[in-house]
Amino acid sequence: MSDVLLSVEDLQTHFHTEYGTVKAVNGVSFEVKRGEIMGLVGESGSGKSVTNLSILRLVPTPPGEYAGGRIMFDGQDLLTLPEHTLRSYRGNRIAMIFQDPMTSLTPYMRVSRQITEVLELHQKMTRTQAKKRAIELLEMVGIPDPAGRVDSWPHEFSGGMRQRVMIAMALACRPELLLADEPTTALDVTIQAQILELIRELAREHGTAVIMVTHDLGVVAGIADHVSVMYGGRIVERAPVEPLFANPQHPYTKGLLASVPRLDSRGELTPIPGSPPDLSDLPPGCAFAPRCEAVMDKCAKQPGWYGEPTLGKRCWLGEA
Amino acid sequence: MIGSVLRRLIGILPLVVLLALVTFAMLKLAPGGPFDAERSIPPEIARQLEAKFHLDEPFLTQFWAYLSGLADGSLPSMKRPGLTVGELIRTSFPVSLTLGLLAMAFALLTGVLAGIIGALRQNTIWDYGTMSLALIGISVPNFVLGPVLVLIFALGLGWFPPARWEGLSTMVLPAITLGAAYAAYIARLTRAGMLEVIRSDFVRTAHAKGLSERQVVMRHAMKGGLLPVVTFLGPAMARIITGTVVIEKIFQVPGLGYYFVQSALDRDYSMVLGVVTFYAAILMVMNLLVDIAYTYLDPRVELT
Amino acid sequence: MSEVVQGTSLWQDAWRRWRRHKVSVGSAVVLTIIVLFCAFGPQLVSLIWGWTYEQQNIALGPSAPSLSHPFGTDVLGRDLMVRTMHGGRVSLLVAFVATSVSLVVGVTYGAISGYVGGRVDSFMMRFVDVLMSTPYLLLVIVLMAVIPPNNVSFFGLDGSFVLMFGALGLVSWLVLARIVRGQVLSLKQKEFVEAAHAIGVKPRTILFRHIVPNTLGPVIVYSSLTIPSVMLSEAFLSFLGLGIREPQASWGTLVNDGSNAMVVYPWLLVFPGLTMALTLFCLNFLGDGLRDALDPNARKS
Amino acid sequence: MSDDVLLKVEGLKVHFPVLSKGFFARQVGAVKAVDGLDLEVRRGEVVGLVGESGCGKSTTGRALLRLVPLTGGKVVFDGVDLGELKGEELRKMRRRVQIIFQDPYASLNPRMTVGDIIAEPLAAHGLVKDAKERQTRAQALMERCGLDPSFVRRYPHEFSGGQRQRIGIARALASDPDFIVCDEPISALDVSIQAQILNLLKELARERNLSYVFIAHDLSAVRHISDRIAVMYLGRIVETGTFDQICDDPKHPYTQALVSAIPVPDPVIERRRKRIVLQGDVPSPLNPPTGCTFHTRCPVAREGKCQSEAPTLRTVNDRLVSCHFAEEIGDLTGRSE
Repeated sequence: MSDVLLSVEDLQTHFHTEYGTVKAVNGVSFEVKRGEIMGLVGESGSGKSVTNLSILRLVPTPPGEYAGGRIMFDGQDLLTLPEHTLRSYRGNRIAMIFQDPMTSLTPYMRVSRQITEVLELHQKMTRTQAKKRAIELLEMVGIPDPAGRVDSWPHEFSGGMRQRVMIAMALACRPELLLADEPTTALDVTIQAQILELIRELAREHGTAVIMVTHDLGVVAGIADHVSVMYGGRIVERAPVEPLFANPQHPYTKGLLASVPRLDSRGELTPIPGSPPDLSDLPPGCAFAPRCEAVMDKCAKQPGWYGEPTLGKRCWLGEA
Repeated sequence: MIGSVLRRLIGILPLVVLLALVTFAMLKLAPGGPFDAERSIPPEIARQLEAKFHLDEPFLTQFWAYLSGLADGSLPSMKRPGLTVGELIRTSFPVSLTLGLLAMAFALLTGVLAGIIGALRQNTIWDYGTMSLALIGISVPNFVLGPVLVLIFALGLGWFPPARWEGLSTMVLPAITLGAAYAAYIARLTRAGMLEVIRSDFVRTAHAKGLSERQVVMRHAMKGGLLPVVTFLGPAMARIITGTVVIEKIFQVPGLGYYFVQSALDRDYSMVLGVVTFYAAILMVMNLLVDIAYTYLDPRVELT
Repeated sequence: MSEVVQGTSLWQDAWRRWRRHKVSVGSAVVLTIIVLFCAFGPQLVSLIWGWTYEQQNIALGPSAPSLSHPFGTDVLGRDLMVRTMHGGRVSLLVAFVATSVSLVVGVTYGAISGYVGGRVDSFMMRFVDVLMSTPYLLLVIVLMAVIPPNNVSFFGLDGSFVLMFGALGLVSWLVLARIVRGQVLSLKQKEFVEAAHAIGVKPRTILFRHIVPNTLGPVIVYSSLTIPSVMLSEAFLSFLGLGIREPQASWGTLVNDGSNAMVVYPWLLVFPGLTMALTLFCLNFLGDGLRDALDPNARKS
Repeated sequence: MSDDVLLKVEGLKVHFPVLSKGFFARQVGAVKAVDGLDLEVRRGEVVGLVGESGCGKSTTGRALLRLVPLTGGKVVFDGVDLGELKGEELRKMRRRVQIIFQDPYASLNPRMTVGDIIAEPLAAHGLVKDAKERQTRAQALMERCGLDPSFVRRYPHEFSGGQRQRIGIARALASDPDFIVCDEPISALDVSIQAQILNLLKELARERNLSYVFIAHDLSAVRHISDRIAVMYLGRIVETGTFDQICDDPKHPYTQALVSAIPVPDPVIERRRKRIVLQGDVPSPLNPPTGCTFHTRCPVAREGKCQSEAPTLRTVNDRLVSCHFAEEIGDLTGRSE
């Protein structure tokens, strides 16, 4: 259980736009072990989704550019892998599910075909074998009457059902790593509960490692083993889930936890002042400094990583 | 599905009759009649002619006589003795249809190809090249392009005959001339449509599955990218039909469009009415076919 | 109170974006030159050489381009450059007026359909659908063929002009009506329009302050693309001998004459044809640039 | 908060007709967005209205201002039946009733300056005749809502999402209303900005003795601002009560499921919690189920009464619940307390 499946080292993903270079991911490092669920938390524009997309090299280039770093997956650097080898990983050893199940399925293709094409591609199944397996997969993700519904069009399913189809498609080849990009943000809470339950169960059952990208601290608390908090294109804090919530170290994590409304308490909310940073115009130092209550002179310089790789923060506080 | 098609087909009939009525009313309301110009006709013969073509009867009776004549094609021409509308359409429409279909095939083939190249190689020399060509294609009117093509390829290089309609080699220049603008338009539509689809979430999903670029485009992107082109086919049919009028004039092709303009100028009421009605019917059926194609391409759309 | 900061409106934003679109700006310059060439050229030519567009010189006949006749002369010995300028005036005028007609009809129709909504909208849009699926240009051909232009006159303009304005304007409003209707329909549901209702703004003010200004972008873009298409239709009718009549000329009639004589006197086709193609080219590029500048999708959110 | 009722809604219905396609459109059905809703808001009270997408909560908010036509029922504001008002009367009434929208991008006219947007209610109701004076008032409102007043001539696209929402709030305050409908005002904002807006709204309510109906899909956000919470399902209220009653001791099976589904940012609690995972999806409001609209997904629905008879809101343990068996079902998560 302790061997590292994925290790991202100093990843830099930039976008070249007419307003300047946007450093969406600006030196991100983390590790994911086999069978582990890692929560990647951050607000919109913190770079969490781009980090996720970068792992499978799905960021369109141009305008995107992988400006540096390594993504080691099972001993291979995914960033330097030739395109056709990378394709044999995609959907096979590493699968992905996306935020909006309404737009993430091809509307012009039957559900059966969208599932069977992965199986035919990576598992070299025949069409009939693949179809049989597709029905099993739909059953596994809890779609009622899978044999009768396998040939439906995506628009004939509800949002929650489509997300189940996405999950069935992603798990078709029993991937070692599942990248989930805000898979429940577009869904209602009662449906979100269904989907989270499903991902949790299936990941445990198959021993799949999961990177769960989300902005919802509640979702992370319920599902993750380990959490990385992102701000302004960098990971600012990393810890196992319980210490992170019980004893947050970085001022941003602290601020976020104090500002999020929660069902089980009615205390006053303490908002973080100001607004998230403009990624095309980041300050040279700590990106959170302009909003930080504990800001010091040192913060004008970029802080280094303080602590162990899997438990620590990027902050000057407590450094000296 | 079959029920909807039948309903639509039945719905076409009143529209065609309505259009015929409008055309007929327009012809009747315009000052001057079909035989005014020929002063030499003695009043007696003029009366006979008028009786033959029901010109002396009340408006609706007249219209009914024309309509029933059109239905079985027996309506006689006013200016070409011995010729009926049915015969004219039978002999000349296949020519126009061939020309139109060839032009459309040319437009779709080159347009879709150029559009896809432009979209997949966005902001490269390929993209700029094809799109500049497309803009030129839209900007050069076909009655300028036609003579220029004739000057170069027929009179200059001698590859094709300059005019007439006698075999495949004579069809090349007219079809290209007619199709060029549509090819250009289709190229732009395809490019825009493909670009939009390529950026969509489901194409990203397809890439995440490990499909190759070609598989992603052919299986997942193509259908959606071509939908705007299919939508354009309806109006394009209408304009290709009117477009043949000019091409037939330039290349002296004995098609229906050519006779239509002649009949309009000659005030040959029965011919004008016949051709307009016929074209309207053809066009509406074509539009129905386009709509059917659309429901096939996009399962979310139902035929209404 | 501190210094008030001036904001940048969306129009200023669009203007800045358009100016970066070099080809579009270039097209605007070329178009201006063509318009000036057509508008003031004839006077200039008559000052320098004394030619007018209808002045014949049968003795000279068709002559190749020369210093005194830069575009050459036609079979009747008329100076082709003045005729091209004159044809341009006619073509541009027809295109401009017919587009204005289509603008008025299309915007009004589309706005009513979208604003009233419900069954009225559904009926009005079905009507547009039906018209779109008819070969209406055939009807225009019939119309132009059967109405003697002499019977129509409008502020001393030739009857064929007036017919042309009306006929072309009345067939090119359909797409515009659809666009405006779509815009109005989506604006009506935008929260800022709901907010205006909620604030208690008067309906008329809502229409003119909140809805109309926000439809202008697409309307401008589309009309800039209607101008070349109307111009083509005019030329198409004139080419068939149904539009502008002698001794008046438009680019369509000049090209028609030219194509009849192109084997022997190619300049008769080349000069008017090129001028027209160049104009259409610039208009299309201008429209493209405007679309890029005004398209809300291209805007950074 | 006082006891006098500012807004009273009785049996509110809002149905949207569905037209057939074709030349002569016929009505072929109706989306029953709101279908028999009762609600009371007292002066100075904040009522949270919670439900999942498609339950009709936003339509309810709009119906309270009569921004959508009412199909049935009554909306009585300060003794005046809004359903009876027409034209100018209705327009004048809107000075006292305002709304703040969800989408900070779509709710501001992109072609007007911020000053003009905020000052528009002042002009519309003739409250301030002088244009210069209106701009000064707009600047004061901007300042109160946490915006730099020197940006009064800027345009909405030059602001961030949170700032735009502040502009929307300033506009709603301009005509000095008594009652504001807040239609998911924080759900489109960044997590770290939500608390700022929530606190601002809370302060303003206290400071100006405002009443809100605060619409949200997120029960935890509502809890922080509301005095009372109403839970909606398929066009009806299924339960209303104080925040403690709803969040800590819900009675209706739907409320219980909703509360149990909301994640809490605390892994220790999360691991211990038992969830009620509802099966299936929300039925279409085009064709809602007979009887109790929740019976198709209800874990404790019983044959007979639940399918045939629609429950009404009735008092159970000091709160209103619309469930036939509210007293019997108890706590479905099986907590011992």
